[in-house]
Amino acid sequence: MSTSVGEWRQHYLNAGYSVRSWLLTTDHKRIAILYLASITLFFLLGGVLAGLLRLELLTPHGDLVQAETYNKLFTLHGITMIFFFLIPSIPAVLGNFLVPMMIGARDLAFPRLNLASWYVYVLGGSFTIVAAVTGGVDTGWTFYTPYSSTYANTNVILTALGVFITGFSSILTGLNFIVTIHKMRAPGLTWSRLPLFIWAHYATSLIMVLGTPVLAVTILLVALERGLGIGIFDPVLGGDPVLFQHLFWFYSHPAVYIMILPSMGVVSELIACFSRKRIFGYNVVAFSSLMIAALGFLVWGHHMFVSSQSMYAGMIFSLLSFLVAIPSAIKVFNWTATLYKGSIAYQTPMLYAFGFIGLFTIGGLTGLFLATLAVDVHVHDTYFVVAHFHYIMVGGAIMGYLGGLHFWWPKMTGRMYPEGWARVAAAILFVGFNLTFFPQFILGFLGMPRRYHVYPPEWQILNVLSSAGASILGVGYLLPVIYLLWSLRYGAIAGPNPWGATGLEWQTPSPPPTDNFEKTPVVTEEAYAYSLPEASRG
Amino acid sequence: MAEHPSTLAHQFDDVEQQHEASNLGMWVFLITEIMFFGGVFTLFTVYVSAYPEAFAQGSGHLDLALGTVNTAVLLGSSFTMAMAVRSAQTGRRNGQVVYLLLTMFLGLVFLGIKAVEYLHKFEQHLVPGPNFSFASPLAKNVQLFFSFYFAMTGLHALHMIVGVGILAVLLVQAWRGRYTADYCTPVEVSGLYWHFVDIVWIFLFPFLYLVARHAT
Amino acid sequence: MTHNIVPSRIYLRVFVALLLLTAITVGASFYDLGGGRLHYLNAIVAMTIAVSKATLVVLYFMHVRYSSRLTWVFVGAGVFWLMILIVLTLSDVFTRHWIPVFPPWGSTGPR
Amino acid sequence: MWDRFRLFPEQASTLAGKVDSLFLLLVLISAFFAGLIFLLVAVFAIKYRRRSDTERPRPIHGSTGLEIFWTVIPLGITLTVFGWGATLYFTMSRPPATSMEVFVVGKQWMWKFQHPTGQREINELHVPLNRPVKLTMTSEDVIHSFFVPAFRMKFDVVPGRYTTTWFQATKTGDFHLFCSQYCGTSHALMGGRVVVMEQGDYERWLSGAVSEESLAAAGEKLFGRLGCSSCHQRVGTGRGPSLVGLFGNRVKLTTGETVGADETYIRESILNPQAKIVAGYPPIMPTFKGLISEEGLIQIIAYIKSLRIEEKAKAEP
Repeated sequence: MSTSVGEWRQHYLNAGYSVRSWLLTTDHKRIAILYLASITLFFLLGGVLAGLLRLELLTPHGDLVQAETYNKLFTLHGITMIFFFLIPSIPAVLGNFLVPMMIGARDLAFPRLNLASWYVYVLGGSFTIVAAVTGGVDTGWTFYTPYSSTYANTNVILTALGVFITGFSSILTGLNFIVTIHKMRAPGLTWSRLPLFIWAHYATSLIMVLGTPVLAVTILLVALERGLGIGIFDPVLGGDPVLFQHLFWFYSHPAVYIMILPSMGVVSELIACFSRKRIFGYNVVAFSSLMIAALGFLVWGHHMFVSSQSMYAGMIFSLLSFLVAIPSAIKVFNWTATLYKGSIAYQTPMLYAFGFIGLFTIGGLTGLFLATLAVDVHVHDTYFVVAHFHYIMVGGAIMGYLGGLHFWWPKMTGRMYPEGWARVAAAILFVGFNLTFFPQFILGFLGMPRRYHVYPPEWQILNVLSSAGASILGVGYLLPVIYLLWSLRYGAIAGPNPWGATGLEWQTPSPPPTDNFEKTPVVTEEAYAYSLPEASRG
Repeated sequence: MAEHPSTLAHQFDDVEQQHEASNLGMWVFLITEIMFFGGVFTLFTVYVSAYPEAFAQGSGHLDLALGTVNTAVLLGSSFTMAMAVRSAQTGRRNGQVVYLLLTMFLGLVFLGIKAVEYLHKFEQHLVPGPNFSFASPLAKNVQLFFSFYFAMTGLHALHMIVGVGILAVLLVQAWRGRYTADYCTPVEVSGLYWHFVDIVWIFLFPFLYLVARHAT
Repeated sequence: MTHNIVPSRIYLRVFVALLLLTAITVGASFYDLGGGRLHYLNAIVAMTIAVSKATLVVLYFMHVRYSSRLTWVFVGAGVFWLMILIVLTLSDVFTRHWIPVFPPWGSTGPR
Repeated sequence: MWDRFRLFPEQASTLAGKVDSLFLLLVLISAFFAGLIFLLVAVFAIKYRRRSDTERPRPIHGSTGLEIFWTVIPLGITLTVFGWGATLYFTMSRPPATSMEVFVVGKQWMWKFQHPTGQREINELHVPLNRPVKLTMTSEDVIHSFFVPAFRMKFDVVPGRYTTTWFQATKTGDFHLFCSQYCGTSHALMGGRVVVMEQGDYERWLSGAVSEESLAAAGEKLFGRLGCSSCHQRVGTGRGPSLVGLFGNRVKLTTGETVGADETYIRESILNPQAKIVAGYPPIMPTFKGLISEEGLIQIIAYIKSLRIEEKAKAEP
């Protein structure tokens, strides 16, 4: 099965070099690479915008950019990071690459839909980019009515269409994963033997499929209201702008779980591999993914405690929000318990997993503040919220994404990344992240509202700290971009299984052949059978 | 792999797996459609209970006769679609062609009637926007009703147009005799889509045409 | 490959039933089924009929009656999730005016 | 830059201390759990670090007892916090009956205040110390949010409806007022201050501030000018129901339902008269949408409220 270095072997990367062979590919692995390239571009764009925002906030006066510009900057930062980076990040890149390989399939169930999803993504992205360069948009990524539908005079329709279109790429990915996981598992791969990465992606896909259409129709109605004058959320006609918030958050709260669940799946794989142990409480961790997906749909109203939503609904949503904290807590406890009596190695992916646990724990616990009715009244729409969701999305989702990217990089490219540099980058990211976002918790508690480019001078020190952290964070993100590209040419050649990991994806050469496996694997044991001696043979 | 029939895509092991996957795929897609239309239905439910009077007045200006005829036409097209799927499953080419043609025809009749209704609304200044006018103290809320009317029936009509396009492709392939008892997944799956669009109308019809009609 | 071929007459019967239900729902809309406190009775009748029609289409035309458990689960999940959206949204809208903005009705009030 | 630097916001309302206690409890809970997890991860990571590449730890499948333990404990804690938060939220949602009232109109990008005695302010709100203040708020354009960090109080200001919130200041001084719901270009500048004064100072301020006439008086004039009084007569039977004693009471509708007559109801009845028809009266009232401003509405509501008090005064001489 394994091939010695230097001998030519056909694999998915050398199956064709023409542009056409990439742009018309239906190979899930190549589509994953296409997604990787495009989301990285959007991530860099979003990152530059974030840098500008933090630069502006160095001083309390609003001296770098005008109010209009600042509003456009944070709107575009939110839209690119959420819709064009975080939501596709792990599912469309790592998921696309790994879901078929982990279940022993040759491809996803619908390879052409998969390619279509990338084109749809690019189309949606183009709309948004065009909207940005032809005047920008200043509604915030939340598009609250009636500001977005009536009062804003920026490119709302174009951006809304961009988000609407991109939603379909997410739907297609989710649909493909659900069908693939149901129907295309290798012989012997029962549900209770699936890697937790697959469970996490299954749960994520359910959210994508059930939630995204509601956002799509809502954002479409906003565009229609603006463009054609139908007025479903227009208070002038008796419409209720708060209803927009209901429908918006019906998707956009679960969307947080679209971002974090795949990351949790990655972390489960990393912790199992680098402590050489089965995940403690496998069943509970798998089930908790589904619980998060399901309960995640019942809590959206906690974004609306001060929106003039009924007090009684507020209480229901608060209670349900606390319940969704439980499965997340269970996951963290189980990961920690997995480390107990393990054989723990400190390679870069594991450092990211540690980082994930720490930052996600803080992010999750501060989520309790926001679920608590009376406390949320004070910290809602302040920097406390900003800090909280960055801890979840940047500290959680992106840490998991980077950990996974390093872990499977040898599988995807056949090359090892430089370990020393990678550890340095992980450490820089951890420090930079906390310095950027921890002060924002305090700022929020002090009462600094979000989306402000001018603020009272007594808050400058904390803002300066945050901006300083952001510059460290920027370095931390640039490093992997540089050394990963470098490794494509100069990295050490990776064997099929450099980590001694279990899982079907490691039983095929790196990079894998176009059909993934020479012959369909048969699974005879549960996931993470690290105690079996053959597991470490690379 | 022993043999790979030409209708079997490379990622599948056998025809059965491919058939099940396609069917499940379409059902998952239909769930997204449920949620898509469900969002608007949710809004409608809220507003119709907030402004029953205005929505009844708006509803009274819809053409119940045309709406009822259209309902029957669409139900009929669902019936012929079911028959087309059955012809494919039993491998009858002529049956497929005839029933697909009938389905397309009924679909186009539905769209035609819808277009006539739209035209009437346009002439009566019932299209939301600057030209909207309605002689009632509740005109604003009535405009809200017509916003829903056009958004909902418009989205539905868009789905119908897509459906007719799919039917046209199926028709060509059926004509060429591509669908047999062994391979008719595309017909079955498209049938699911067509029936779903029918179901959306089954709910739109009472929501828009019948709501609180007695009150006017 | 095995198909569950449904006899044509079942399709025909379902079609006729759908037409009948349409006629009933149109007819019922002309009658005020209960004024005053029961003003929502007409809506309930219309919705019940619509749900029955949709169920017929799903079970027979869409073959769910003859399909695997998995299909049932997915159809159920779709409807259930829609209910979540509707019920939780209405839980806000319908309870907004429950809380009196001044306590208790008809007593002293603001001075 | 270092002057006025602080890590803890000022407490200046009756609710601030209560919210902060709950906040601190959450901080303690978070610190405990985060600390526990960090400690365990660090200890395990060091103690069980890989010493040889051949080691194969014994697999542990899990423990139902532990799973139940760490499900039930967080559940218990969160339910407690929920209960506490909900109770406090309930208090926040119901202004005390003894509140003095201030009307708030938000618009891009300023706050307009009207006191019942007729004084108007922009971006500055003067209130007396130790007295509950009920805010009745609406917006002329987009959604805003009225946020005073020192009072731990925030509520959205929504076009097309009234929202209410309240506070009772416990400290004199100037406090930041922010708009916390993004509302367009100058969102960050839509703020001002709340000035809390001793009762005596407040009275002096009231008498010094320009006040044409009380809200109710202005409302009464508007009531006549718009022709309302031709149908809604004080005594006897006009074509519309008499409005005396209406506010704060229940109204029977033609549908058989009864609704409470609060600000929102009166507002709706003026702008959308057909929505709720009072039993025994024909639905003939035209809409006043477009004929009356948000501030005018507030004046008329103040007038209708005053009718209520007047009647009480007559009944109990």
